Amino acid sequence: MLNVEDVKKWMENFDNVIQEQRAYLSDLDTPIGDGDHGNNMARGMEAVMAAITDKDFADVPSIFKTIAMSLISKVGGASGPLYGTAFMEMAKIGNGDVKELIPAALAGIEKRGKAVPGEKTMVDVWTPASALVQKDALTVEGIDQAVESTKEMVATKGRASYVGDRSVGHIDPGAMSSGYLLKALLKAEG
Amino acid sequence: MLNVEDVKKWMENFDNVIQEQRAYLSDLDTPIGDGDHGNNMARGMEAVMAAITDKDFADVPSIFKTIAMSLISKVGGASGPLYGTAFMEMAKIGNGDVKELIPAALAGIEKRGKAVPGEKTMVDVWTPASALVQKDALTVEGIDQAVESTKEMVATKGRASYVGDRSVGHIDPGAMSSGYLLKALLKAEG
Amino acid sequence: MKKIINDPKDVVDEMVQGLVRSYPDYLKRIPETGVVYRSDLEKIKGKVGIVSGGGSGHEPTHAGFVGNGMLSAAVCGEVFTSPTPDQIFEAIKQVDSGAGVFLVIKNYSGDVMNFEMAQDMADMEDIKVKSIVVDDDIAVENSTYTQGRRGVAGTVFMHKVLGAAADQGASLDEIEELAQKILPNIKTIAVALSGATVPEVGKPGFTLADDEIEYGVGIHGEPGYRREKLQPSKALVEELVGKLNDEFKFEKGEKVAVLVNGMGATPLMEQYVFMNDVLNKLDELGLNVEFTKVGNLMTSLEMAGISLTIFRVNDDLVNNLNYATHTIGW
Amino acid sequence: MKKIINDPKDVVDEMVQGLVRSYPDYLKRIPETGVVYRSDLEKIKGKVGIVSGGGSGHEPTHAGFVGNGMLSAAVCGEVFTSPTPDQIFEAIKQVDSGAGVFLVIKNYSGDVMNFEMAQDMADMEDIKVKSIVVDDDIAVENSTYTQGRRGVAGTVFMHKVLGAAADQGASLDEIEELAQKILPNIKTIAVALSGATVPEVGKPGFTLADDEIEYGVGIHGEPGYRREKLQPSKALVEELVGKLNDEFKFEKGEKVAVLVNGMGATPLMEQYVFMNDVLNKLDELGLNVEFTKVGNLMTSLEMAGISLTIFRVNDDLVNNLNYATHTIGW
Ligand SMILES: Nc1ncnc2c1ncn2[C@@H]1O[C@H](COP(=O)(O)OP(=O)(O)O)[C@@H](O)[C@H]1O
Ligand SMILES: Nc1ncnc2c1ncn2[C@@H]1O[C@H](COP(=O)(O)OP(=O)(O)O)[C@@H](O)[C@H]1O
Ligand SMILES: [Mg+2]
Ligand SMILES: [Mg+2]
Ligand SMILES: [Mg+2]
Ligand SMILES: [Mg+2]
Repeated sequence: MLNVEDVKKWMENFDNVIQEQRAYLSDLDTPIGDGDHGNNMARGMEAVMAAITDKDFADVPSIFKTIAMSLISKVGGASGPLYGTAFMEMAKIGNGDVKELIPAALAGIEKRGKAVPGEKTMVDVWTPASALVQKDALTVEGIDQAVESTKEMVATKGRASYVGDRSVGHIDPGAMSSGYLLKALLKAEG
Repeated sequence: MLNVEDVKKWMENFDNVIQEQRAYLSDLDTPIGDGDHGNNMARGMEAVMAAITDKDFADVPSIFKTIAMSLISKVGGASGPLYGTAFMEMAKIGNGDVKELIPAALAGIEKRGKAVPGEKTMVDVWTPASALVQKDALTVEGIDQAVESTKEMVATKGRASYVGDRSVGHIDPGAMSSGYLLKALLKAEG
Repeated sequence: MKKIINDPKDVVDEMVQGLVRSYPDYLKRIPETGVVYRSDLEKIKGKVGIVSGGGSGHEPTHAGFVGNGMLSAAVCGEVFTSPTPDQIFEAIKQVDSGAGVFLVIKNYSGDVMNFEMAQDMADMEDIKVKSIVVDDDIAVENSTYTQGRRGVAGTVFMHKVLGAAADQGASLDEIEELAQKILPNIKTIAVALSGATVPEVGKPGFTLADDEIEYGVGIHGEPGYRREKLQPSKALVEELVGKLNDEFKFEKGEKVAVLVNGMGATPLMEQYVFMNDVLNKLDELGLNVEFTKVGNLMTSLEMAGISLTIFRVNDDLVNNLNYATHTIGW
Repeated sequence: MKKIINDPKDVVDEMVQGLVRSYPDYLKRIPETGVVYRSDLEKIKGKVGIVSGGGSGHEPTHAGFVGNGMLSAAVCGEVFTSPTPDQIFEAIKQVDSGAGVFLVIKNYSGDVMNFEMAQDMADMEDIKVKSIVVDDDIAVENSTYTQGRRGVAGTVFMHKVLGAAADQGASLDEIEELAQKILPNIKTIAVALSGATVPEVGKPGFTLADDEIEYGVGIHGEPGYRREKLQPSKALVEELVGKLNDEFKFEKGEKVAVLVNGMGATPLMEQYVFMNDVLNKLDELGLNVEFTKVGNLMTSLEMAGISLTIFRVNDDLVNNLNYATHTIGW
């Protein structure tokens, strides 16, 4: 059961990795996208941190809503609406139970992006994560494996779909950042 | 005393060198100009050859006039009006006496370009050439020396003036092509 | 990276600022946003507003097409990054005067999702909004299982035709119908001679050898369908018109409009030479070219290259293309 | 050399052909020449014709400024090479309708001599011709012993002001007087990020290191006054506005028009960022900026870089700058 402090820690952890891996995420986005995923996420997380640090929140839904709005209004591109919708759907759950939160986030991403598993997007991380979390089996290894699995897929959604077969051999940047987000959650849960 | 055939031979000789040295003339024009002198002269001489080859001319002035018009209408840039005016003024002499022709050409170039000796232009070749020809002393060596003398001058006319002191150390391209023209004349005279 | 900028982070903000300060008679900015709208907005009272936008780096698209007879507002995102829904929503609110707002969206997942979210926001405030997703780039295979084709330079024709219709009083439904009608008749294909560098990225999205070109690239450095040695203009035209004709399957006597678009670093000289070859080829195909436009309209930062758009038209559409326009970019 | 062309020898001919075929409503060509004139020449019957021209490679200059309120005809020479007197003379004859013709010449020995010869030809046929030699580039020391300063982007302001005056019926003498009056009040300075390649030459006129810029270059790759490491836009503005102010010695409250001109390969994005910094700097100097223009107007093939023109104006001149114009390039 996450509380407001846990969510703050989660975001802090995530922000740290994003700022650290900013160039790497953009590099992942270069051969199969437009090279901006690291910048997009860094810009968004800066806004998130500005909006939540030293601020009081009544409950988990209200901090999720603030995070969602920051991402929606600062990231742009494909990842902005996807992550924004994910947090917006998590806010709607009304509590901090990750067994409900992760499936809600996944549903939001699916609704917004209309991708299904196997299309080499962040959905390929959220789908197994959502299954694992039900069995209390979400681990760093499980997440890494899901991220890694995108490497051999052919992209059919997002910018990476334009390179077609040539997308094979490259990890999807949004899958990587989603992996970071889920690992940041594990770390926040302790 | 040049006749029409001599003038044709003169132009043939000149055209040969120009086509051969086209790239070199443009190279001379690159550090201190705009790199087109070889192209300009090659384009002009192609037109001259097309206009005089296998054509009959009543006298020396009429072939000079045709040469002048070809150069004026095909070369453009600075060298077009200068060479064009030189041949136009030679046409006005009314005969083929080089002792009158060369000073007339020089006068035309001076009138058109308003340069005086020492400004690192073709005038620095035509001026000594005009003096030498009076003494029947125009030689390849004399011409080469005049061309070479432009190397140490600071340009104050034409595009080369924009590089100022940095023009020192480079031979003036128009001086070089004028040298070719005068040497082509010597060769035509036998 | 060799660019005339200050901090790469500020480039869009400073660009929009420079733009509206240079053309106060044409453009106003909603403070603290990337939204730019017509200074003379009162002139479209009661008419449908046309809004477009997308990532920056394609200038004069989109802000340069804001003005009488084209767009009512444009939303400038970060470089090559879709603008956010809240900003798009601001633009919608700014230009709606009751008749509704029509959105022209280029087909990229980011743009589609952000504009969709903005449309949801407008729905909640009872502003009538409709939209079209432009997908004119034939370099990409079209398939219902993928993202589909990208929106590129042909989008400018969409702006022009819809802007003219809106100015002449067309209703939101009529504009939607018109947009859907012309969409399949606008097709584009590009060739790149060099890549482009996003300021915040600092290195080019792709690189080509000194004698290499790439057919079919997108406007954000998306890879194309083939690399080969540099060809003369006439050979490029054979390839590009050939590809377009494979799609259109033109018959003699059909009417078309043609846009030759410079990608950013390609001089107008080359664009005119290329257009000359295009017109020769279209003559050969027996087409009637009714409208022609050449210039840097949908650029990709400092990419060198060209795109060719053909638009199958009728006389009404030609009138729309020739409709009087007051913008800085058309 | 990576260019979209066919045979380098044909590049100007094919460019002019592509241009007039793209814009038949604006432009006509005198067959077999580089002369392009207004399609609607009958509209200037009885008015002074304005003719400009020079080497090609500066597009949209000069042909792009042919049309109502600017030039009556333009003469396109070979790339970076003055056109020939016979072609200039053809242009003069084409646009003269009795009121005479005014020539706008950029100060290069070639241009000056060829236009002068054309003027002599016109004199012999009793066509009244007057002219101005534009020398706005302050990078070059001005001295009566040298060629003097080059004519660069400020020439476009000359076209605009004189074109507006001619359209309003000014006489040849009045236009000459106006030209001489504004000439000393138009000044330009440039900075290059890369060189340009003349098609027939095949290699760049100069090269700069990846992190190097050159202040004061001309529009044909003429060298400038200093090379240094790439600077942020704000620092470029300090240098260039500083140089211009050294010449103008502005006092607070003076009125100016400003042109930020892209040299060919520099995206509009950078030009707007630069303009934003220019306007900040001019505000600091207390100047009143009455007119602003940004874009690729006087290019140098695919050179990357920018030039900044400041024009000291009064209200009448601002009216001329805002005068309605119908050209493809303004
Ligand atoms: N339709 C979609 N559904 C799910 N994820 C998507 C979709 N489109 C893109 N993505 C994700 O977004 C990531 C790219 O994000 P980003 O680079 O920030 O945006 P953009 O593609 O607009 O530049 C991809 O790696 C992918 O994981
Ligand atoms: N005012 C002048 N008087 C005499 N010669 C000149 C003058 N200006 C230029 N020249 C000559 O012209 C040459 C350059 O010719 P060219 O390169 O064909 O023309 P452009 O300078 O227009 O490119 C110079 O090398 C110089 O000899
Ligand atoms: Mg991306
Ligand atoms: Mg030269
Ligand atoms: Mg992006
Ligand atoms: Mg030249």
